[in-house]
Amino acid sequence: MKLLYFAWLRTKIGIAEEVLEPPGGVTDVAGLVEWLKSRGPRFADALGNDKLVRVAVNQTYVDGRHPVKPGDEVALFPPVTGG
Amino acid sequence: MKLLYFAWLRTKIGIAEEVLEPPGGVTDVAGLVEWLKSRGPRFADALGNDKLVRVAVNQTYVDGRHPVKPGDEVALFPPVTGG
Amino acid sequence: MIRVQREDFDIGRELEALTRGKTGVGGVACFLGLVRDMAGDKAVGAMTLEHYPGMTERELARIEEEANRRWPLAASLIVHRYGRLERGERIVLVATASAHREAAFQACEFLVDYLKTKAPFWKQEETPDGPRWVDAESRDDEAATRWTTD
Amino acid sequence: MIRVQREDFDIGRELEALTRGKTGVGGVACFLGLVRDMAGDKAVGAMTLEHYPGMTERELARIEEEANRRWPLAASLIVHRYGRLERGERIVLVATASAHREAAFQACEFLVDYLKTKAPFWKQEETPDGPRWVDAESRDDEAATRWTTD
Repeated sequence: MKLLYFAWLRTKIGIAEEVLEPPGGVTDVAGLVEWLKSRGPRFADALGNDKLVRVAVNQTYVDGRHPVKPGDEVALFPPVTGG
Repeated sequence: MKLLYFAWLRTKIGIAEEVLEPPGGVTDVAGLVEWLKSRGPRFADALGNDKLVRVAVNQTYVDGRHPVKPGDEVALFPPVTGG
Repeated sequence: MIRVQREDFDIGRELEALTRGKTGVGGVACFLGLVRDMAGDKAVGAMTLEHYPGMTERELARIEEEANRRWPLAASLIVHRYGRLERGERIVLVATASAHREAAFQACEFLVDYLKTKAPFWKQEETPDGPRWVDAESRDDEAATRWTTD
Repeated sequence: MIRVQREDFDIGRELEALTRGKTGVGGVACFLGLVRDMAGDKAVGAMTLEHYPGMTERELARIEEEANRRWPLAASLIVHRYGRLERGERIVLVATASAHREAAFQACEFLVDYLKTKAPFWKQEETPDGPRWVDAESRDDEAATRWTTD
């Protein structure tokens, strides 16, 4: 699974991109975010406020119930501010 | 008094501009239009439908009750179609 | 700023001049009117725009002032051409600059609606059946009435 | 058409390309977004626009398709820049061409509202206190909800 972090999620976590496989119990987006938060204080801080975390799986916006599986590209980012 | 005609009012009447003094009884825009209609079939035809005649006195839109006096610039034209 | 002219205009240059030095501007809304090739069901070759020199400028300036009273604009511009224009040619540019886009969009629509119902311009189209004065569209009047508050 | 690019764009040329040969177009509505010098009460020197390559293009294309489903557009365009931009620089151009102006204006506002809430771009401003990620404005979300029909 490829994980991408953008904007202040990226600067808080300190990583732009990583490839890893979460434990077998992680089957959806909500589970993935919970697991990521357990990886350390930087993750816990960056992902602490659910309302400020947007998730895209394979470049499409999804909600917490969306499944994640090996090979997915999962991006986590704050609310967008373009335009 | 200077009279100006635009667009199809101009082409129907056959004059773009004329300088004249209407009779003393003509004191407002409605009276002026009535008097103009009496000047011949071209005027009667062009000014026949009140709804399609707009009037500006000294380059400002006015209604039929607006006074007209010697020296005024009075323009008559159809609804505008610019933009 | 308002301008009534026979010559064409360069949109990029116009917008650049409009916002130059005004760094508080976050959004510019603009409208570009072009000569259409179909009016109703008639093919149009070209058109001639007649106007009322003097009153046109006064009306456009009045409309622009009204927009600036209603919305917090950093700058506004109306450029309207007259004379003979081929199809596809630019007729009018309306642009409004503001710190935020909502004001810019609303003011731009207001200006376009009002200039279509108040600015003394008249279009005469060249059709296969000869020249034809364009009829005013009642929906332009309706579009303008939405800005009336009383 | 959509484009995501580092380079600047020329509005006049973009609009000309958009409407070229499309002589049924009567009106083009457009929106130009610029780098503001004030964000809240902080002076901003420049900003860097980060984006999500791949998803950005997908989202913009999806939004553009939706606009074309909702309104009868002859053509539409979104050009969005990324990278470092000085204040006053152009960020985004949105343009919609239609036979009538109402559709062009509505579609343009829709596109701007949606790209501000959906397109994965993030602004980091350079302020006297150091770099600062711009917070999303809740009113952008509110602006986008007016297009939801259910």
